[in-house]
Amino acid sequence: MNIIVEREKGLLELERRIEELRVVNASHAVDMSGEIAGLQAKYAQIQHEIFGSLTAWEKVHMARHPMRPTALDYLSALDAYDELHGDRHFRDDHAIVGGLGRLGQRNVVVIGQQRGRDTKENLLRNFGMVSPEGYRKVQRLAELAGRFGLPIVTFVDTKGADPGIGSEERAQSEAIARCLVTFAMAPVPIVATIIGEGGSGGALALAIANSVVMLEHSVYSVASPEGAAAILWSDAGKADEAAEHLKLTAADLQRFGIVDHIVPEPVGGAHRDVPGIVGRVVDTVGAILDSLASKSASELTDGRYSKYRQIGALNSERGEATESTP
Amino acid sequence: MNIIVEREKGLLELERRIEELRVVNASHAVDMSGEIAGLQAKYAQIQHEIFGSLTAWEKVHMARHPMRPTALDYLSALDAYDELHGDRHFRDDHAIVGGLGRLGQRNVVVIGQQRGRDTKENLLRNFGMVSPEGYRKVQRLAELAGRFGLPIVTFVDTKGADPGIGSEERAQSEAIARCLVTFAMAPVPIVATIIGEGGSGGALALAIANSVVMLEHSVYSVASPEGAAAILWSDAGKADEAAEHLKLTAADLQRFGIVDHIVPEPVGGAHRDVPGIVGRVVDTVGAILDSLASKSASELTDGRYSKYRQIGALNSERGEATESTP
Amino acid sequence: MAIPDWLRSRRTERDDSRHDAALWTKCPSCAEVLYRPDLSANLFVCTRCQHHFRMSAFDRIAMLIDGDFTEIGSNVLPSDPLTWVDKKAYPVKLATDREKSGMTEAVLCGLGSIGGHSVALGVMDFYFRGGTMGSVVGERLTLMLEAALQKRRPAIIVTASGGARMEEGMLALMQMAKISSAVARLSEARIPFLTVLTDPTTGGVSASFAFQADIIVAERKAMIGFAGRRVIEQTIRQKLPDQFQTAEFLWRRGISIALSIATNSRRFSFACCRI
Amino acid sequence: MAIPDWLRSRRTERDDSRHDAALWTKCPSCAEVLYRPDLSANLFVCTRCQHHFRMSAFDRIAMLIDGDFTEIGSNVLPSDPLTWVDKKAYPVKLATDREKSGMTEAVLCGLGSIGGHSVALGVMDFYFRGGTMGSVVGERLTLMLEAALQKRRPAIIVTASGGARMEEGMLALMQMAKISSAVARLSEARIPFLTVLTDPTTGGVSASFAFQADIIVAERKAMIGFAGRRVIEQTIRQKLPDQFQTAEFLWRRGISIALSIATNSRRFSFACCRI
Ligand SMILES: [Zn+2]
Ligand SMILES: [Zn+2]
Repeated sequence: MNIIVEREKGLLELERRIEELRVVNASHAVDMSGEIAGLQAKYAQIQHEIFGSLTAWEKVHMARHPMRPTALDYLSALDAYDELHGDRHFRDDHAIVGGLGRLGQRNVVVIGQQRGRDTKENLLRNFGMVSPEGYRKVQRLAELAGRFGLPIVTFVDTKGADPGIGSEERAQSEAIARCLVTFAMAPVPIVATIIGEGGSGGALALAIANSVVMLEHSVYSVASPEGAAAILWSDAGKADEAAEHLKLTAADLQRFGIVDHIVPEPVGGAHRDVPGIVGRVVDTVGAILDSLASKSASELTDGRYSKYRQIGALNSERGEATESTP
Repeated sequence: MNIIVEREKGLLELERRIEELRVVNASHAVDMSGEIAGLQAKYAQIQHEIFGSLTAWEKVHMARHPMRPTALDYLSALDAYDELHGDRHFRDDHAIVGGLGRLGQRNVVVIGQQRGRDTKENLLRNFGMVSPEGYRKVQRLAELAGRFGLPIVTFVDTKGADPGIGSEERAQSEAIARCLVTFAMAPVPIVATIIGEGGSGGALALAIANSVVMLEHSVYSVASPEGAAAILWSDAGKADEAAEHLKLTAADLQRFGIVDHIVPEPVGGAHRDVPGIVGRVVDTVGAILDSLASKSASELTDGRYSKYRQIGALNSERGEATESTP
Repeated sequence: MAIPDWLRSRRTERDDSRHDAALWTKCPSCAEVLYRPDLSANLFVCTRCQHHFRMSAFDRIAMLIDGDFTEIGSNVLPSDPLTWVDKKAYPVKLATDREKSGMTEAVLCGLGSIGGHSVALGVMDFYFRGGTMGSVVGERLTLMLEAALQKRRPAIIVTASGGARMEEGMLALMQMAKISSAVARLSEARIPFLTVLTDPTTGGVSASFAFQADIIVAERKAMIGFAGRRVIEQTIRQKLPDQFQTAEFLWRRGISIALSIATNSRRFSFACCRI
Repeated sequence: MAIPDWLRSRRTERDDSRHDAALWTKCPSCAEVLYRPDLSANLFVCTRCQHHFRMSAFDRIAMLIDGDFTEIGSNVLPSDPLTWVDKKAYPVKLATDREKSGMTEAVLCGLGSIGGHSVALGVMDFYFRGGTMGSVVGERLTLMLEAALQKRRPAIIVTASGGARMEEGMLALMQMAKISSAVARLSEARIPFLTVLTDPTTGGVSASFAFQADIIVAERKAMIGFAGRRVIEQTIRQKLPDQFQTAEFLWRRGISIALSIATNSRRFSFACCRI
């Protein structure tokens, strides 16, 4: 059960009432504009109350919202998007979508994690959990980008890498590990955007980037709050508490130097204005690519190296704390 | 039924008789040396009659002889051979063996196709027919060699690539195709030796080399004689005729510029003196590596390019035949 | 030469009357009877079931290239290095197929442009010796790839082949090595390489340049694989499913992309030119 | 510092009396009761079933390094960036494990030689926070890899880890990125990198540097995998076979090499130094 969806139910009732009044207002020549304005004000107030400031746990649910824009919403906003399929070895993993596209005036390679938007698509996409062949498709596309000097643009949205028997058999660890090296080495600009849930190593496999963008209510975490709560308190019910502990919000991660740009969402979340948020993300990524365009291959790889080289919290022998923020 | 094995049965009887006489001679103090010498002369004569000059079809059987030295006989003759396993993605294909070894004073990467030497090993090795994961192991080892500047030494011995359902499903074509490009690009010396049967693309995948060595009675063919006969005359029984047509012997292939060195075999075939033939092959490969040692990476790739660039038989418009021999 | 002129210059070698004798043809996939001019207008795709008909190299080049076309290697012709005779002598078979297809060999190569992008193009033709690869196919494709490298243009090969040509023995097999070496140079020079796999693409062509491209496009329902269907069935002693080794089968296995040449291969050619 | 001196200098931090309290120990694999000094003399391999016991980083370094050992990053110590508290506060857990294992963090790095070959070495220790990777593990291993790059020496990492350390949140996850970036530089500089995977190697360590090496060696019967056994069992709702995620399982799947560290990891270290 998604707590954001639950809360929206109350608002939906209000929305319907406003819409009804609108219809009455238009057809019956009775002036209901006062009532409508009143309800709209109330609506905005409630919306602000329940969505104005979200806890970490609420953001987890926002990130998992079934209507939240998915990777394909962003990919299909690009010009001339041509999908490329498969790892050429074993299977086409539909949890990964990607190919060639044009972002602004620039040809790019785009790669996204695609979760399902309904039950049928959930099965096709394995709920956005990527299998080894999916990560190998990512490597193939990233290498294609590197060979032809095309920037890599990724969209991260996964609970985590697929934990099935087949994935272990086909070396999930190796598949993710190679992605990390491939992204570290790629002689082209990389911009990663956390558009929904960024789940652990399975998300990081697409997110070693020159610039990491994060939607305001997306989350990015070392472990799922449920998993963390089960391990720490042997009680998955304490997931809300774990979510606070894990520091998984965009603001937290910007403080740690992990996230570089935060894209604000409309009150109520990204799904309240899909074209708006998609446009804003695409524009942000485009502007970042502009700023990286003049850099040489070694400046780009060095840039990524120093970004990640600095992340961490250390104490020296003498007890001085070394802050991780850049 | 191997026609060479059949013919050896007569000789085996003679061998046993000579051995018996030797024992009698030694233990009974009866001088049988005259009889022994006579039998030995007769043995040599028969051996020369039936093995002195082999037809193409006889060579096919010699190449498939169950006692013929296999890749592991050559690999284990190297110093400090350490086997490396697997493609890291799917499976360890035991039809491919390979790893790090020392040949003379030189560290090399060795790769061989290993057929079975008995029924049990035939199953383990899939009769030397390589699956996609085997060819991907080859690529991995060749890339390792390229990265660390180690020469690549291969031993070719296969009826052909595995033709099973699973191999098609896991893209046998792609696996072989990538091997060809990997070998063409490798910035290190490559020496390939055809030690038994060189069957079509499945063999070529290990044999784009600066120098191709071939044992005197090995064969290397675009198709198996049985397969060719079935296609051409709809009669697999005409395999002997097809073998002649296909020009698959070492001498033929040297004439075409495909094979660079022929290692002579003892009368009766390589299996009559395994340590001798292994030593001779290893020495030959070592000498070739010596001759390539001073070449730069681009000289080596250019050398392979011109070797294969020249192979082919063409007519120009004006009817002039262009010979393929270099 | 402009495409219509080039086709006309070639037409002398083609017996068009025989080609166009049958105005009606049956779709091998859905059995619909199709009017040939309609089929041609629909870019050789069945109007009912989207079956992609085999196309001659001439038709395909006319369909893909939108400006001039300069042939490469047209003077490179086959010889008979093994003095091969089976049911017929090899030179006799070559002469028959030359007559039948209007092709001098199983591939046609050249320089031209697709949607305004300059490309180097090679198109195989199944009607000449089943599109098999001998010395001439190897030489012409290598010349084409070398021209792509020298002029730094994307290279495109449309495949249709039963594999290596047995009548040229190991010289045929070595063409895999020759073309692969040229592909390797193209790749090192970071020049895009696209293949379009059409029905059928098997054996030594499948196991070399067909699967070495940066982008691989496959025609719908095309038979694509390494080993022949009969070889596999003999090995496993059972019948294979119908879908086995089709483009769609490959697509699911993550090997390539199954698309209609009529609509998407042009688009992918553009994509290839963009990278 | 020579290995015996280095161990002695470290011994002050280790409570040997507690460690050696039990002179007898039971093999977890075959239940044989083993005399500890014998076990140690046999390089921590069960004399009966070849089970490889978990080893402290100290014991393993003493076993592998044959000359001097110069520690790297010993002054890099953990902090508490998330002010983490679950059942206990994070700093309390760190203090307990420091006491228990004699380690200041879950990895020990340094320069030394193996069979006369100079190497850079990192050894993880399961007895400190289950070998989990936080900022210090990331920093020390990165410093070690950077030293390998600078001195052009082969790098070797012996892994033993439950994955990323939850108490450091995303800072722990980012160590995967940091170390992978250092591995990438090593690879571009063509310096050999070897990993020895010991029991257990899972999660974020498995999915990063463990599987990025040029040569990967795995100890017999070691548990190696990405997802935890329980997670998979919950997902598929059935029990997994015993062999699942063992080194032998990986070996069959072509992922790595299953070998006895006692005999062959030294040999592979030489092999690695040769390339
Ligand atoms: Zn039809
Ligand atoms: Zn035991």
